[in-house]
Amino acid sequence: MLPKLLSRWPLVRQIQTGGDGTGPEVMTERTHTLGPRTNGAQVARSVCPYCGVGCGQLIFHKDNKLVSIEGDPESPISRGRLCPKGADSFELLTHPHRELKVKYRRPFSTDWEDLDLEVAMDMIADRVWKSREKSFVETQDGQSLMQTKAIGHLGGATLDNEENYLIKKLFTGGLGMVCVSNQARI
Amino acid sequence: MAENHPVGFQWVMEARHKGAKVIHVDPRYTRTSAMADYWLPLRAGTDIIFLGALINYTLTHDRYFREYVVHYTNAPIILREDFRDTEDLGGIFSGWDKEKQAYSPETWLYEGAPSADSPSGEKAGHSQAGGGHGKDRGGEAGRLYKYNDDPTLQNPRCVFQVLKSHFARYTPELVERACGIPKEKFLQVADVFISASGPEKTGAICYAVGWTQHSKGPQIIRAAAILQLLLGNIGRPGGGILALRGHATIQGSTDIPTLYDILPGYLPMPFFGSDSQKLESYIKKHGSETGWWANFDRYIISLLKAWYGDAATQSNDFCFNYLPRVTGDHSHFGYWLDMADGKMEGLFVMGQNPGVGAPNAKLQRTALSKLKWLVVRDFVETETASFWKDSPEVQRGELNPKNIATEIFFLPASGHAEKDGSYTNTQRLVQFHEKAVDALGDNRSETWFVYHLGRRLKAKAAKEPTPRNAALNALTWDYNTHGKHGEPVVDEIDGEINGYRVENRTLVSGYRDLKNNGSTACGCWIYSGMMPAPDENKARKREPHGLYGHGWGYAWPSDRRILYNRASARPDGKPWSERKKLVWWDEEKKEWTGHDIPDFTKKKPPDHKPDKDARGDDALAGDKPFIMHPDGTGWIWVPSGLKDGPLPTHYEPLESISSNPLYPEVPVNPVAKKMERPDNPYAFEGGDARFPYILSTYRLTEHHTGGGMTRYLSHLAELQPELFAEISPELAAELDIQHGEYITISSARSAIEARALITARIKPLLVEGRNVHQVCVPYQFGYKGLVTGSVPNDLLAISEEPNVRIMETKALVCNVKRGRLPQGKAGLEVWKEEMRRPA
Amino acid sequence: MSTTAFLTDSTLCIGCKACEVACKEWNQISEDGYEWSGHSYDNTQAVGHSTWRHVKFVENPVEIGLGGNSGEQLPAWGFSSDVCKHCEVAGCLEACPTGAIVRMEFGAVFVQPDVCNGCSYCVVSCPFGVVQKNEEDGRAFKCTFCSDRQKAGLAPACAKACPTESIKFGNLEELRLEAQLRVKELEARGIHDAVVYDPLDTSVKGIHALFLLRGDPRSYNLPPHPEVPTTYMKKGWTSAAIAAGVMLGATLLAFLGERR
Amino acid sequence: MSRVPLPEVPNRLPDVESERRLNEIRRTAAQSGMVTAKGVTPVGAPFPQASPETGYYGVPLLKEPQWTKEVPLYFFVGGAAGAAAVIASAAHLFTQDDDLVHSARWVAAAGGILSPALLTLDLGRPSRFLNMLRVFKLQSPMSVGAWTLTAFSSFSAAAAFANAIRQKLDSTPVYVLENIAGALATATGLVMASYTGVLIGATTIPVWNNNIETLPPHFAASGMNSAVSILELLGHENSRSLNLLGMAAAGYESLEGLMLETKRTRINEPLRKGKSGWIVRLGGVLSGPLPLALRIAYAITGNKKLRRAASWSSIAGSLLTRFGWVQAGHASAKDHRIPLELPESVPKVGMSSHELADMHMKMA
Repeated sequence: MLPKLLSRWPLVRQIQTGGDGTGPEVMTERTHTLGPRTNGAQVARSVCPYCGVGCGQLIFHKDNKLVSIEGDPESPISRGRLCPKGADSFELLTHPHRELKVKYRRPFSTDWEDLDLEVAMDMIADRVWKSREKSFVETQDGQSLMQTKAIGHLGGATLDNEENYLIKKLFTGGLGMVCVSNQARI
Repeated sequence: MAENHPVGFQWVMEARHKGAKVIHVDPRYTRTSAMADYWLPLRAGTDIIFLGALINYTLTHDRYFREYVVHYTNAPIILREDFRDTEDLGGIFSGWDKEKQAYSPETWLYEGAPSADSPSGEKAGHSQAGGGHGKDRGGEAGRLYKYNDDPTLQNPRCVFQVLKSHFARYTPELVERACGIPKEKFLQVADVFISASGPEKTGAICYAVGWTQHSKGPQIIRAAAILQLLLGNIGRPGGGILALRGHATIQGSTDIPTLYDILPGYLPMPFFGSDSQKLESYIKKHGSETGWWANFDRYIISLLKAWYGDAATQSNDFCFNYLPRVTGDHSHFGYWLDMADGKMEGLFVMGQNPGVGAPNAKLQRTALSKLKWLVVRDFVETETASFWKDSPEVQRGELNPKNIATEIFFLPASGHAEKDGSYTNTQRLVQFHEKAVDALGDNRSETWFVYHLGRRLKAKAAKEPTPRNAALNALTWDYNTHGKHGEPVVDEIDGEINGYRVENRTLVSGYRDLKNNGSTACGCWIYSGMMPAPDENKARKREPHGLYGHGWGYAWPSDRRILYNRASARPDGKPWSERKKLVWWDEEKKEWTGHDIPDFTKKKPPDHKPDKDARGDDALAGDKPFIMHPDGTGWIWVPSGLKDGPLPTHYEPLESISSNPLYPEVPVNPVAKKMERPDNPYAFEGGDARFPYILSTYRLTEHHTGGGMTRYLSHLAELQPELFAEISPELAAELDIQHGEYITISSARSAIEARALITARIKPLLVEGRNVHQVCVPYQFGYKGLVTGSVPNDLLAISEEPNVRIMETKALVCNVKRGRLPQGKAGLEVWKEEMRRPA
Repeated sequence: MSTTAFLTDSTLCIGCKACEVACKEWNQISEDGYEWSGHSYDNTQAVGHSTWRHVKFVENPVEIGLGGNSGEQLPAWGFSSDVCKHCEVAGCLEACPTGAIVRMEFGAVFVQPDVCNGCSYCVVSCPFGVVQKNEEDGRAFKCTFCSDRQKAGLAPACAKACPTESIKFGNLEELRLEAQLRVKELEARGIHDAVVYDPLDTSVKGIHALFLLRGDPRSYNLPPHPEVPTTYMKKGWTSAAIAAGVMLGATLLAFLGERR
Repeated sequence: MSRVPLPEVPNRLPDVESERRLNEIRRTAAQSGMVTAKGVTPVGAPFPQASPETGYYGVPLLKEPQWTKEVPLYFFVGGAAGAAAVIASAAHLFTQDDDLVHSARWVAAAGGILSPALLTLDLGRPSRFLNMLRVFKLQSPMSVGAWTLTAFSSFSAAAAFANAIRQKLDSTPVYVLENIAGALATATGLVMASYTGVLIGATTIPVWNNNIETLPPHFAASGMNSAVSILELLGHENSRSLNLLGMAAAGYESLEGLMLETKRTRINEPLRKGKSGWIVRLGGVLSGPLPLALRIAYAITGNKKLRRAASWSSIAGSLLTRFGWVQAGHASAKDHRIPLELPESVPKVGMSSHELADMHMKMA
């Protein structure tokens, strides 16, 4: 018992090994078994969401939680490297200022209030429907117009291709919205 | 490039290591300059003079790649006799309609190319309503496959000779006078760049999108394209012009656009007018008889089938009339000004922050208060979402929440690790990002949002089967959902984008499979082939091999990594050189082969000569690599499609400290739109004494666009924690400004404050015999986030370049003085005081 | 396991700070405060307990026509990413009284956070001003050389992220050689002001984070003659022994005089 | 609002005269990297510099010591306690002054208990002090010190304890125990009094390591000075030996002070200039010439007030000395010019971030 206890005292190990107090004799269990926290994590292949270079990212996750985001060494574009923004992607997704709840601002109100997501979706659909009904023009000078100019859309160029596809399809192809624009100009 | 695309810059570093020379031209000495062999500062907005001088140097010193130019470009083609150059008309091309303030492109056509007839009289690509996207269909204004040429390049009316005379005045002396670059420095660099040409060598031009943000932006890029064509640097390895785009899928956002004037795959939206009433006339107007765009009908009909499903039949023009018609400028700025005038009711803003990131941000924010409702979807509560609460306008009493009727919904959005989806990078490479974890709280993807919104709206439409709801009722919207939140299955959307056979819903293997009879459906023809089988989404592929990374993602079209790569081989099909071989004709197999997928019909031999009445791709000869153009050539001259001229010409920025050194009578691009109005005023042209300095904005490595994705992140915010303005020691001395103190910068729109970062990296330039100072401000700050600052975009004006309606952000004018900008109303007074000074 | 090292090549550094951020992300270190320094683009100032990689920005005279890769003058804007040097003879390692600081099998000087007691003796023992105590936490922190990653055979986060391979990670002796070759290569390209910073001739006996710079390392806050404080110890203990002896003698003498 | 282009250069733009001036400024700027034209403030350049002349924007290379106030206090307490242990043994050996022995043992023991407490306060919690005993590192003065302190605390406590028992029960074993413990406390006490000089000397702080040879005797003398004074104030004002020892210590401190005043090196600047300079100087006067003079005066006149004044002065001086040296360490760490071996003086260039911050405070 006592020898065992004593052997946990680095000083004893130091005397036994003759070490100078900077080597394995003074390392703790934690240090001996140190390893990256990505050990045992699952990996998703991803792409950096910042600029247009399209660097490969590996997203390490465990139990539905993000663990770390790193460059993907296999990417022929980025070869595993990331810029400061790309390197900060983990913080982008996990920082405390990220909003997680719907916020609603009533007309003339001075503050936000909470709103249920499904209720918000219904309300937005109602607003779209009403504005469209009011403003939709089917024909002009006897020619087909099928257009509403009362509703606009401005999209960021970080939305996925599939997202853009649905936006264009629904807004332009379905609703007849023409005021549809994007950061992408050229 | 090192500043904003550090990881992309590794390839420049590698090229430098292998002996390439890196030239950096920028008003500021940036992190890129620090890596370059040569750095040339220039007066912001004089890019065309610089490039024009390079073109002139190439031509006058016979340094162009003659064989390439003669065979692959339209340099030998002879122009019409009635064409007049800016050099003849003092700054405008022939065809100028003073009343309409627009050009008729008729005289720009090739000699012998009949003008396309159009019932509306409007030339496609020159529509006033059009935003100019997808112009490389090209040539709709005329039948450009008919032309006369002179392979000796001697004919005085051939493109080559016209080009030569057009740029003859773009001399090193002019560069020195107007750009502020000493003549000998220019000549030194010109020689280095122009040497990167010929069979053994190539040179590339990389630009960030700021280059396009000028009142003649696309013409700047055109000038670069002309230079590269002259040097034989297009379609060849190590050549080309690379746009370094600023967003993860800004390329994808024009391919599958959320833009008002195009449909997916660069198909134009129907513009209101007689030739867009019927599908047939629309196809005739926008299609082309020769070249790849002869397939235009297949693509639009397949798109209509993808959207309107069974409702789209031959007999109803495939529901062509369900598509809304474009009646004017519905671009961001176009409709935003309508919004400011109270003409709009609702707005969706998804993942963009115009309250900081767009020019005249003050107007951008204020206009939002005129809306009935606003939906903002983002990671954080952006300045756009909170304009009514804590914007400078609220602080200055210009807006009062109690008077703002706008109903606002802020919906938190999912991040890239929380959803499946694909981005298209700046090289057209589509890459899939897999979902790693479920989104937290109310966070949802845009696919979720749009799909479920669409479901609700379709339910409403189903109850009211009126004509106006026909499109909504017909819209195919049967995506399966999965997961905790009921997210639509993204691979199903990709399948629709890829295209399928209608009868059995089997996926097509590429756009060559698409038909014009309604038997195929395809959401975006250029992406067709990305998902040839349900379990084979090539955007997901991660098995790179070869020099060009094939097997990693999917580069549209057809996984070609270098466009127009037929030009990498000589006219006879052999590589220009062993060193620069990419794609070549295999004599034994009788097909094109190489390191990349040939951007050319595989079995079309190099000596193919088209029949007289051949149409489509067959009509292009075997030595015409630029297959998207009806004449198959690289366009040094743009006969159709640009609204401000067939050749680039120098005009001063809309706000400039100087008059146009070339054309005193035409100071600025005559076709550019200033959108001048009381809330978007300008300084006087030709030098406004109130605003004696050039203002240029830029991005920092440490921040991303408007800052919504960086100013809230501690590890990035600490790296650039405050707004600053870079000024030269000379300007600081002149204005008695101390390093680090606050200065007030004002323009005709607004005033902001910033810390003075005095640095020798900003050099006053000697322009027209006087010192010109440039004030450079990163535009990425706002009033929300961990680090805040004035909104530099408040200083900028909304303006529209004529072709793509892009704004001018890199060259404006401003004033600078010591001291802070007072908070609240007093700040407004300071700006008004600045404006009252004698001009 | 062989001794690993960094070679931070300033001539390849674009000052993007990816290393700084990648380090903070991997090691989950807090920010440094949001102070704008006005020292070019450097707002984090120095390595410390919450910054383990730090990019320095040095501005030199600018001339139109000359980019930073020109050999004609010092680059108008030089960048260098600083980090713990993991000295061959490390002051902090010697000084640590608790055995919290250890030498890992691959040569890294590692502060065991579960042992460190915050005595901050290492702080005044580092000739490069690297290690620092986090006053809130009460323990000393510095670059771990990503020991957790290295144990699993992974490269440190900064070296992995570096877009331009300015931060090279590898075997110490190989990198020493590579640094010399790189200087020769730069010479051949007309750049004659490149130097390798590796104080082999001082008591530090060389470092495991080599730097290749252009110009005088002092511009980048690198000391010309860093010394390990243990070098002063011999003098100190000798003098202490004499002092103790004199003190003992004097006391005895004083009381001896009082003896009755 | 547009109008015809102006035919001439608008007058707000620089005229010929200012052109000339600007070109002049530009030339100077190019040559020296700084602008010195008239009207340019602050003196020197408009922006901070990183160069072989200025270092890296004046950002200190070394980190400042991060010890709390308890550490210099410990230097004082430990030094005094160590010296007291020496006095106890000497007095025990050579005199019959049991009271003095008793007091000295207790002063040593009290110091031996107070010292780890002070260090614990600096570290935050007791377990952190125990970590010091995980290893023994000869190459670390702090480790040597920690072990010495532990030993000293035990021995001095044992000696005091034995001494206390002996007062009640004078038995041989107790006597032997006190003597052995006392001897060991003396041995470790000698180290206690002098090792702190090595502790701060064997660091990278220039003003410390540059004085490593004189610091141990300086601190030992200072410890003796305060131990003597404490004992005197505890009532042992008749001991001639103590006064002699006090005179010797004060004498040495006077010499030390003289040496510091005359060795006017750049590295030693913090010992003469600024806050630390004042503390060191005051400490020097209070522990050197002043008590020396008072003690001599006492020896001549026999006026106990003088001796008491000398005691107080020595204690204050000894305390200030420790604080002064630590403070000097801070100032020395901030001086980037020494470790970078920069030229002694250059024109002030730009503003430090401190000055910038001040300016903005004023402007805000």
